[in-house]
Amino acid sequence: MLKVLRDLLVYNREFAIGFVLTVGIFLFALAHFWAPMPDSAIYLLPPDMPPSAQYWFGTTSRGQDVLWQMSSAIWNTMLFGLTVTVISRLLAVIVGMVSGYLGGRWDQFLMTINDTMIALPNIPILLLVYFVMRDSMSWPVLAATAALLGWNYDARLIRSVTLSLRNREFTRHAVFAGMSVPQILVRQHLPYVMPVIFFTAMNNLIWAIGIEVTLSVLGFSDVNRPTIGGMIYWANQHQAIIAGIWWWIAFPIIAVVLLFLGLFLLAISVNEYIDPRSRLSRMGA
Amino acid sequence: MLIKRLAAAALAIAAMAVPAVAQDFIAGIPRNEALIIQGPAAQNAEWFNLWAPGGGSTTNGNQQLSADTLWWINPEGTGDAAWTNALAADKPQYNDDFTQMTVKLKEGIFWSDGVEFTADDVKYTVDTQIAHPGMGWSAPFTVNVESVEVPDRNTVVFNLKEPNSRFHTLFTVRWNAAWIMPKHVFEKVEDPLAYSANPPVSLSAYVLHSYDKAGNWAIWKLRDDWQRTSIGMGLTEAPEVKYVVYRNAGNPDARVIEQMNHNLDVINDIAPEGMFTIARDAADTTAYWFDGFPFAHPDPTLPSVLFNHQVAPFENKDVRWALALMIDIRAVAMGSYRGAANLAALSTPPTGTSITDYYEPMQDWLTSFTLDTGTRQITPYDPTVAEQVAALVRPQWGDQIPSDPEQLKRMFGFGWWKQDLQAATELLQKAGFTKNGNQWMKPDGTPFTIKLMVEGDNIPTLARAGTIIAQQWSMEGIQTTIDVAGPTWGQRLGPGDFQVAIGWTVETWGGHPDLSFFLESYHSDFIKPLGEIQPPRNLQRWTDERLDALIEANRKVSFDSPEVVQLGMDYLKLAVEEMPFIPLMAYNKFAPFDTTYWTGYPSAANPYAASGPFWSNLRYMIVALEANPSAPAAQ
Amino acid sequence: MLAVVETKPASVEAKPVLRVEGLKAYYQMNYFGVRREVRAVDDISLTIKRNEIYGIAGESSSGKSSLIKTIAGAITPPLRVVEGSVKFDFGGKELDVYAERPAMKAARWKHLSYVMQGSMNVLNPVRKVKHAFHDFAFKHMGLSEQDFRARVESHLQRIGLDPRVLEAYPHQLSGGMRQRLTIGLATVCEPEFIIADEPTTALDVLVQQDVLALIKEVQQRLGSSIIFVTHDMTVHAAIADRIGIVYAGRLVEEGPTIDVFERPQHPYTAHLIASLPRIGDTKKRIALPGKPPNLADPPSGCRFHPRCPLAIDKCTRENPPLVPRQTGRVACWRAGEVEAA
Amino acid sequence: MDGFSKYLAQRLFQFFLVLFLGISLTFLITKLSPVDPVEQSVSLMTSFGATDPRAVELMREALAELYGLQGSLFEQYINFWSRIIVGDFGPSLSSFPTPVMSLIMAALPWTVGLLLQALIISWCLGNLLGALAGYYRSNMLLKLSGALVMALHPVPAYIIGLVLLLLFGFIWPILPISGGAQMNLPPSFSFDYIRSLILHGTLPALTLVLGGIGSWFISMRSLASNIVTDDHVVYAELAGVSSGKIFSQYVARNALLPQLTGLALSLGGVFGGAVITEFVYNYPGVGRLLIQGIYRGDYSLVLGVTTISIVAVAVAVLIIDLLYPLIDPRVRLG
Repeated sequence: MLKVLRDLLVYNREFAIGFVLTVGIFLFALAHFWAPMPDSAIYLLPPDMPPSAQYWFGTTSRGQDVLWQMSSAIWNTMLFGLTVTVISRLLAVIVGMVSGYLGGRWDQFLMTINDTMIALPNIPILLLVYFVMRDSMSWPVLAATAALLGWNYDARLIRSVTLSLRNREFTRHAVFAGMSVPQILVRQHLPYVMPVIFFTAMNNLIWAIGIEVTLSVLGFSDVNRPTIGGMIYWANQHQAIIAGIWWWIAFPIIAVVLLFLGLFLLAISVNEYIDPRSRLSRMGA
Repeated sequence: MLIKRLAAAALAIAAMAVPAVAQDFIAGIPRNEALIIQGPAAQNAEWFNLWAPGGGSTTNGNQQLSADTLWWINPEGTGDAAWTNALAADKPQYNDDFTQMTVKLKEGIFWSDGVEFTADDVKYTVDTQIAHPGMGWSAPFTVNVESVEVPDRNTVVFNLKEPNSRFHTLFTVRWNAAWIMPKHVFEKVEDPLAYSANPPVSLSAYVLHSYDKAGNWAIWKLRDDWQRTSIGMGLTEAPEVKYVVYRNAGNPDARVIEQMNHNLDVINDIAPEGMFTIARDAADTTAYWFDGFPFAHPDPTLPSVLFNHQVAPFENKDVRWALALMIDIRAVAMGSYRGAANLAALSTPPTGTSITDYYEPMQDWLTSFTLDTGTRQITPYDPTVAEQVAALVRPQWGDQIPSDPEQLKRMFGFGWWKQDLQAATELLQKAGFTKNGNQWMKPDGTPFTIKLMVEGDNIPTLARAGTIIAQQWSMEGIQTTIDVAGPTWGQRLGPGDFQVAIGWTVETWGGHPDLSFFLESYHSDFIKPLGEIQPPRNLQRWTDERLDALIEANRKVSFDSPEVVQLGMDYLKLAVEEMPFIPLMAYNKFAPFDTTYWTGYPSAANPYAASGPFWSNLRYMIVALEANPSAPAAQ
Repeated sequence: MLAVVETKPASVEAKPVLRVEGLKAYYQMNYFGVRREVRAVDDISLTIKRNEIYGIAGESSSGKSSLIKTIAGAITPPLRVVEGSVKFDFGGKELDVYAERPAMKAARWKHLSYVMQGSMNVLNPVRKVKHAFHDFAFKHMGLSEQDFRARVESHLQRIGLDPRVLEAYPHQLSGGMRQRLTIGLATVCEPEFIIADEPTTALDVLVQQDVLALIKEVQQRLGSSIIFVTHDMTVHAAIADRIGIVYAGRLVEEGPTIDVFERPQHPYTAHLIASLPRIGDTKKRIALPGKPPNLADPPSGCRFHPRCPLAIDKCTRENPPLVPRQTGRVACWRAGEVEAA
Repeated sequence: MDGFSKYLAQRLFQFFLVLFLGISLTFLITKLSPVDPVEQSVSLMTSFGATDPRAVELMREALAELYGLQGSLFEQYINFWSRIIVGDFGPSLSSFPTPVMSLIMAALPWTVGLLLQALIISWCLGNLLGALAGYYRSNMLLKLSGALVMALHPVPAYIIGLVLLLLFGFIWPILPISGGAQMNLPPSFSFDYIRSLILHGTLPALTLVLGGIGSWFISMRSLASNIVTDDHVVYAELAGVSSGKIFSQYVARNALLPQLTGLALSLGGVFGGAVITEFVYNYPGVGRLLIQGIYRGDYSLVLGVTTISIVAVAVAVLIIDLLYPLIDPRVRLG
């Protein structure tokens, strides 16, 4: 595993850039555990200070250091986003592959559920769930709700890939060789599905961050907890863009973009590494 | 090559998309004849029935410009000047035991369709609403009115079910009131609740010109016969504003931009930072309530820290006082309004007439007020808070901040409670609390934590105030978390689904010292058990025998009696002693005016009308505005 | 039954249509720290005459497919030409595949066409067949739309396809029809040279016969040259005029089909032929031990020596050159002794 | 044909099942909402005037009866279905007594007009750029525009909207930043009105396009770069077919087909509105209606909007499933 990582780092420029970006931002986010002040405290610093040697990314109109706010915000937002992505990927992969491989009644049953979920409008449902849960709506619950809404389209995609693999030669071989269904799915088919998972994961992560920001901007989130959406919410409350406090919004957005690019580069390079087709084409025949 | 061709095509499309000429801002209406006011996003744009549920508080100009009723109070005014007889020719006349009210109406007032306004319209308004329980003022009429008589076409006599010296307030506009219905229109309608009243018949100087079906704007036009209205009769010259445009100008950022682009003359409210931006970038073309910092217009409402008296330990006065003394009000003023707050120690907003009636006379009492902390007596009042806040904002605003303490008191408030952590500790100990490390423990040994509910988005300055107070309490050992309730805020206050909240349960006439506006509902008769909905406005569910006695006494004195002020002071002293909620400040609204096209807006120096565009009083501002002679020529 | 077709005498025309000289094409990879050089085509020279069918035989991963792709100029990195040249002669004009790419591109389909391996999927599944003909051939024919359509239809009829297939989508056709179609597509411009990569693999036996007959017929009518690759020796026997045997990236034997089949000079060739089934033959086929070598690290000397029953010491050290012998060429130190074995 | 009828029947059954489940679920969730429309109206009516507590009680009772909120949840549910069958969502609670349906119908043209053009532009542009980037993998210009699209992709719509608003409303004020059309201009097919529609729609549409292009770009690029290695593309290249033709007829065309399903789904989603964009630009569409409905506790309105959205998506999925065999010749019904 370490060797693979080293090889990827040394020999794949995209991976190296992606890795540096992602790890860099991860470390930056991790740093919030050592922040010199609690991330919910306000007016401990002079407000509205532009970026300077003392406050690298400036301070907010609430007297907070943008640097440390961002650190916490990225951590919390990524935690949310990745939770959504991981849960929804698991659901999509399981439903998609089982549905595609088993077919028949299972397929019909699962795809009916799937199609029902596809037809549900995300934002209204999330808002409604927030209203119902209100105080007990912690971020993990929100993440779970978002995950439940965010897997269905990709499950269809994965199903179609699995469907095409079902009739391939190697699947028949595996069946004759006495492999069980989970074994076939995991060992034989998963590598083909992996690229789909990576790419849908990227879109899903962006979608999840978008959900977080949307709910925050509309004021439906826990504003005590610094997140990217929470920072935008507060900046908005203080009319930061109009008042010229651009650093309050610009730096978090830049961080999100960099993180996204990092993850994207990681996804395409890792994808290339494990994609059976591109591996075959590399080997020659 | 393919790519190059595509890029060229994209550029060509983009070039075509760039608008050749920008359009006029309003089609067909000269900009210099129109006053543009921030309006709501009306969902029910084609509905102009003011008497259906919710209809009376629409803010698209309908009630502000076309409705009228018997009397008006200018919330910014003082003394007799604050009172206006509108449709009524005189003040209300009660009989001795306040069971009958007689009103004389003005003559020569006409509806915009040419039908004359008479006493029959007033009677019809009351009778129809009693007959239709869903209508807006049906409930108060049903409770109060036995019958309405019309002895002649200009006289109305209300026979009341029981004595009520404040019955006339139903017809007295501060924000709004029971509007008079056009009898000749509604009597042809089968169901007055289902009637859209589109187009509305106007009883005031302006009439509907056109409106957006999508609810983004409504345009009102000066009536040709504007003189045949209660407001027009009082004018010597025709109003210069020919059109009033209520437009939904979008989010706060868009509002600021629109005003700086001269597309929005009157803003209802924006964040302090937006206000400061306008003051910085567009000072030459903008007017404010105060001619400089703090700019804001104080509404006669009193944002406070509300305690739920039915939730332990907030029934304990010592706990409430301890929490009050933990607050550093300077930080709250800076944190909520960036210093631009009008602080209030008394339970009435420091605006309008209450300054001369209550705040100034009671300063000595406040300064000498002593509080028993259990171990000693303290005098917690600090009359120098205004100067302290001024010192904090002077680095940013410099010369705009005067040094005269009297002026500062008008800007920043008369005084507040000094932060006194030692006294707070003593009070909590007196209440049986103990301190474990930096954590206060309740008498039962569990940690004392607080959930502080704020609204959030729509009232951002108060959410900020709540946040800073929560932080101060937390630092002193009472873990306090902010609970942003959003649109459920109002609904959670009702059934008492909160511990502590930022909200307001005190609103006053502003232009009249009578406190019955809110005080009537504070009577213990109306207290509900937790979970049941408490009628507005005693949302803190405060009960006190002394309070009941005050309210009962107030019911028996006439609206204009000097006793009203005396009872008001008694109430205010009681509220200081008991600290049922912690008054913070007036609800300051940042409502800048664009002076490019219009001048003569009301201000602290000339408070002839309310400035909030959602207040019906605004009509008195509109007819008083003067066209700016140096406005850009008509397009 | 093995039907060895009587071959026509080798053409005596002066100029060969294809000249491959010293061609080396390697997969060169530097991937995740693994530096690999796979010598898929290792110093191969051959010529193909006009009106000739030349078959290339060999096991899978012997490099035969890489060879034909290199000849066709259809290689993408990491497969690169390291040395040597591939030159066509179309109408007296010499064309170097790797030196004159634009001219080469213009010549494609007009002079040189290609039948791909797995040609089941070579037609765009979402477009009708007629579009493929139009895209591939129209510009080369210089005809009006109507005349072009008529030409294509008559061409299809001649190879036994109903012209209505033009209006069909590929998936609506059977495998045999699709293969006929690709051959039709490859021959519609009457090119001088056709490259065919495993043209009959993946077809069932009856269809295979059919397709082989078709290729032969078309070639004879047009007088084109064909180079094709397959591992199936029966196909070589059926249509090839000459065959070349490729082992581990090298040409080990070449000669007229009948000679190679009847008197194989190289032990590997002998083995390939011996492993063909014959009717009435009850003798058990002897499987050749071992696997084709790893081309990234080929054996020294003669690359066949680890599996060769006749290998001697010299074979392990020295690489035998491809030298003329009898009617063809062979690269074996013990070439003469094969027949005896 | 028998096969098709069977498929159709099965597909229709599934369609109705999806509608039933989705709408029932939404009904339940809306009913669980703690936002009480009666309280909302009461507080609206009492927040500005002098209030007699006894009068408030009366008002509360009257409103509950008026809004038709009595009866058990099950009764309300049955009642709801019997009305919904004929497209009646009852009166809006916050805009009483205007029917929910007429509120939605008033907002729908705005949303559909805006989203349709934005969606189609971003779909075309995203797919075009994605396919180009997937095919011409070494072109610098494409790499650059790809990087731009990728960098824009994670920026929240709210920020894009706000920045555009600032750019074209303030710094270079050439476009209207609020509303759907010029004030005091009656809707008509006149040049002025249409120009005003276009001007007002430009910034919201641009926001949606910039925000939406990324996901189409990403999926299209990966689809296209897979297809590039397919036999039929390699073969066409060997045949000397021009690269433009290969791109359009062999790569983009094939990669576009799966994207059609996504387009259909998004088209269905149009009926739910673009909440954030409409919020920023104050655009009088369904998204703004929905947010207002939620703020005001108007669950008949929220239910109406979500139901229409569910029906629209389900219909879009059904249509694309039925049409797909016609669009993609590879898919045969069986």
